[in-house]
Amino acid sequence: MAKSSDGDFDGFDLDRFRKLLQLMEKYGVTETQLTKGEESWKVRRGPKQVAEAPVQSPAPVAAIAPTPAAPEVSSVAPVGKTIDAPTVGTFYAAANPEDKPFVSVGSTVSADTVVCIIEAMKVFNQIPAETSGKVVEVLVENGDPVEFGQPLFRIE
Amino acid sequence: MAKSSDGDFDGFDLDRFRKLLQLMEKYGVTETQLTKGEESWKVRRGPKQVAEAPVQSPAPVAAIAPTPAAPEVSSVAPVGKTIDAPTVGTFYAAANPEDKPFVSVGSTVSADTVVCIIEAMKVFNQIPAETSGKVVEVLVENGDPVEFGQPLFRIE
Amino acid sequence: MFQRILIANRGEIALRIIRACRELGIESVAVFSEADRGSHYLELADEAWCIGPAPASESYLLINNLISAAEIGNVQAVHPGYGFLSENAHFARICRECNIEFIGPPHDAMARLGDKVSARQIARSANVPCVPGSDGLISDVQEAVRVASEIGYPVLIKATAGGGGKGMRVAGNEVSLRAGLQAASAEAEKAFSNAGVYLEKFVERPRHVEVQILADSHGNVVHLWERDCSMQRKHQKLIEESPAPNLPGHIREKICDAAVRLIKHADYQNAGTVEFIVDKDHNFYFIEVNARIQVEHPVTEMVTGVDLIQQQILIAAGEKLPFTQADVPCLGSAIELRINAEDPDNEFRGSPGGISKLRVPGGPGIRFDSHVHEGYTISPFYDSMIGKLIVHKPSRDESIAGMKRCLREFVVDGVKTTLPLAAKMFNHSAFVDGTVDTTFVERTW
Amino acid sequence: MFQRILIANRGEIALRIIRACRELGIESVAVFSEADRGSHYLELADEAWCIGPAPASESYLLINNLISAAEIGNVQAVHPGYGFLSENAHFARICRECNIEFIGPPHDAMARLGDKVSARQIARSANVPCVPGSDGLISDVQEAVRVASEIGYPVLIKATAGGGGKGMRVAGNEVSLRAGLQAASAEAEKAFSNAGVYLEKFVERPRHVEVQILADSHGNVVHLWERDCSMQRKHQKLIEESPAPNLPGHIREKICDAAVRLIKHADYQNAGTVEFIVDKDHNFYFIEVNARIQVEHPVTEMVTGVDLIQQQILIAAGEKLPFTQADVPCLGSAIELRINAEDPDNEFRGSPGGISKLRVPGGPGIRFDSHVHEGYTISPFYDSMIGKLIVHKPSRDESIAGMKRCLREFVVDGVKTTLPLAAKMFNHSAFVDGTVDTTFVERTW
Repeated sequence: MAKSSDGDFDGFDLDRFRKLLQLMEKYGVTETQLTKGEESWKVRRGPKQVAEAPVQSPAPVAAIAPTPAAPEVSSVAPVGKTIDAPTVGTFYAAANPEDKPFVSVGSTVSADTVVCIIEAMKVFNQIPAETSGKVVEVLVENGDPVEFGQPLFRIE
Repeated sequence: MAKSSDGDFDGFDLDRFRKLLQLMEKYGVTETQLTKGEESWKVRRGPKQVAEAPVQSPAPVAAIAPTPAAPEVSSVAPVGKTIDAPTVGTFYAAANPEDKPFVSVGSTVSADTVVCIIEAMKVFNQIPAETSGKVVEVLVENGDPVEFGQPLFRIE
Repeated sequence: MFQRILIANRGEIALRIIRACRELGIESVAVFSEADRGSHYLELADEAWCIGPAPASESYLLINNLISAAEIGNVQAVHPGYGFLSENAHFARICRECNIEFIGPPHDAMARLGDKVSARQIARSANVPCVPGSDGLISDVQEAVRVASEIGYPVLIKATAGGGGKGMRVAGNEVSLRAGLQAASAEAEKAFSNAGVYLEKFVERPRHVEVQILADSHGNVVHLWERDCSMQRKHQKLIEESPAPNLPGHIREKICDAAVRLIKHADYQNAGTVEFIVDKDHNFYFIEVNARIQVEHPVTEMVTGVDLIQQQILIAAGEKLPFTQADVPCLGSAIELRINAEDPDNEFRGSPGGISKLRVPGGPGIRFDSHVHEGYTISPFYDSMIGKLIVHKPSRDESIAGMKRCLREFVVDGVKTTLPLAAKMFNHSAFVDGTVDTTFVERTW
Repeated sequence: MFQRILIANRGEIALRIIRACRELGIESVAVFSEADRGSHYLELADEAWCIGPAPASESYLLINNLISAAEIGNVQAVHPGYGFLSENAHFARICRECNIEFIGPPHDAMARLGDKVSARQIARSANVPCVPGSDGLISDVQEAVRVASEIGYPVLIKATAGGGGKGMRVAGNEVSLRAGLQAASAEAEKAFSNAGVYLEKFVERPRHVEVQILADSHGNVVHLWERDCSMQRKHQKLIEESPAPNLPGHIREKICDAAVRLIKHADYQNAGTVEFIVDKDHNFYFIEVNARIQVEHPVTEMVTGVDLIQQQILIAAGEKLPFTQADVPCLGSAIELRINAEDPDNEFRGSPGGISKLRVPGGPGIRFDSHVHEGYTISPFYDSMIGKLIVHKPSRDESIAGMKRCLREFVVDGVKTTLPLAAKMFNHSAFVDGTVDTTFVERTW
């Protein structure tokens, strides 16, 4: 009557496992054992067995995220660099309605190029690019409300 | 605002994944794509990439259990044949307290051999073996309450 | 007082009874079929026994197996829940003959009220209005024609052993009466092995109003006010509420008093429900007694504060009711919605399967009675109810607002549910205005 | 009435406010930090905006970001919940200066009551008993010694800006008074940038009793009876209940009246809680006012039937209270248990992580206020509360039985929780007898 031990009621997150396998392959690791709290990962690579991953008890991704033994590998296709909103507020592409936008598609920016203004609490904050490259897409409209971390420009 | 697509809030069940990989290895499969409802598994084995498994949305194991593309592999050690209680009631090994048990370890039974009595509602039901073989273990004690389907004898 | 009780049922009502037992300090023994093996709610009982394979006819309906489980479970009483054997007087008698108390009415009272003709006779002798009709079974077509012309068309042909709409026909004139008699009788013979039918005046667009009763073994009978269950689809209740909307106070008192009178007359004990239909002029007519706890009992619990399952157990143990009629309040408004695993786009066919995601609403005045959880699999073997959502607020308007809020929160993924129909019902002006009758759903959707 | 409200909070209280808004027909705008992105409860708001990274100091506590979110969310009012900026008079003032109503008291009343010395002065002028002590801040050691010998040892040294036990010391004699003054003052300076301290008579083994108040902008003030929150650990409430056990009726009336008097005197509006300590002889002394909704508000909602969050919103919108004092009942007994993701075997250290299995109890009189679900991850960035389990039954004995039943049902896997401590508390005779004081938990476990 107890929960079946094969995890019948759990969802799954294979991304982490994939990352682990990728790491192991990349660095030629044949055996790994990671333990954090109640969670334990054991993986062996060899001719007989592809992978073994006894899971003591399900644990959330967040709980293992900081595990130093499994550093992030950004093998995912790059989606391009973006300039993100550093604060919540209203996005303005130009200093005044009649002015030209600070930047537009094709503009080249460096770290301290002002790319837009975000108004928060009647304060007009000039937002620097904080990165360099060429603007390939403007992702928000003039006057749009934007939230913290929202991508504003795509950069190449 | 929707649940993050990388499954940050899911537990994980790598057993199924392992089974899949084992099956793929065993039968020399290099690419598999399973889809059921909102769930989708894609796995490719090759020199470049060990496995890729984008999970569209979490789904319970139960929902995928009947997936015909991933048949159960009963690789578990066989637990032996048993004679199970056909009804709930009280188990008696013999017809009378002073009698010998109908069967005991070493007895050979055939389909219509009476192996015990189960009393239900003051009615003493003689229980036939319904199988043939040698009794290797008696799993309940005389006078024990037994439930429907409970194994009573182990047979070889 | 009982030390241990067997629960001869499954699912949400089994869990409801487990909870009541535990709060009373009584141990509970659950039973389960192989289809229910491993269900979480069984872990909450003190003990659980498998009584047979998945089909109810080979497990939950097998008296022998239940009594065996009661014996090996060493219980002093059996709670039958609703459905299954709960209204089976034979089961009640066998339990008591085995010295196991049946938590329900005396079996002779059950038998008397279970037969519709004798129930009508009891009602008449208690001066409780019944729908005009034949005084008993119809013996031949001539008698039917005579009675119909006396009470006036349209008339309703009903099977004395009937239920769930089976063996029932409406006849608007003599021709359809003659045809309907034969059809209803044959259907009843097939469904209940009892071809007996009787006639009633057909009440158009009636409301369904029922009164909850508690009666102890010391002669005390109280009502716990009424429930309106007019929102039905094919005689299946979809929404129940208390108090009934738009029911004048003096009518309400009369209906509740009539129910108490009838129950006293029937020498009934334990919980029971007296069902009435109410026509547009607020005339009310006795229909039948449900001699058990009902699915919709929580709405009454919310407005009265009385735990009906606990009271059932205490009454069966011989306790006196701990309150009198004057102590039973009816506070605020409670509405219950049944949520079924059915496909509303596909003739409400059952939609068994695994619940892959479940988000249940909460907050003040919200109760969800259910045995399901994320990962639970709705079995195709039993009824399709996922659970009952109950909202209790100070006023009916607030209850409806609360229900709509809950419906926006509710997420059930993996199976089709009646939640889309629920949203339509609570947004319909007829429900909001409290003018729904029992034909509403079929006329509207 | 407001069309849209910003909820300047997270977790269970944000969800609670979303629910209240929806039932009132008001749209809700949620805000969230990056740590809360993707949380299920945010989907239930009409709109949600990310306001910053995970640390509260860079998101939920940043006034600029909240006002920006309020502006782009186009709301007419902000509900601050509890914690975070809920008692920040500066935030309340800025909201109102931006023409956004702050759902809470007037900022000047908040400021007056937020300072403990001025709060004591208000209480005295309202003829509400305070713990004997210095009439204001202690200016030097000589004054402290004089006051202490007047009121008698032991005395309590408290920071005027204090909270959560910080800047607090007990002194049993002059030597420890001199040492404690310096320590408390330094701690207060560090924690609150305000070194001011005052003296109070130390009441031994006091009970914590608080009175819920609602005050509208038309001068109407009602109390909603009291809550006993004596079961505490290091000034963190663990269990709250209403009514307070073993509190004689005439004392109860006096405490509630005193709270109303104080609130009227402070020109206070909206919901608030007046906290008292009660000694073994039922003398009661004013401690402080919590100028916001409290974690434990549901117990009052259960016994009175009043939705406190809705009332907060309606009061802020200028509505009159829809009831008078005589209309506020106190029905049955309600008990709330806070369930925290903490390790009771490890000094109650926070135990963040993912909830791999969750089974929440239900049934009559059970409410669970929480934003979590199976698969939810308790963030290490915020408080460790998983949720609040509230039981409402006709009597205190039944509430305790109900709570114990719920505790047996509750399953939270994946994180350590305070549930094992809860079982001990509800089984302890001191709780059952209603004799717990605020030092009980530390003395006992």
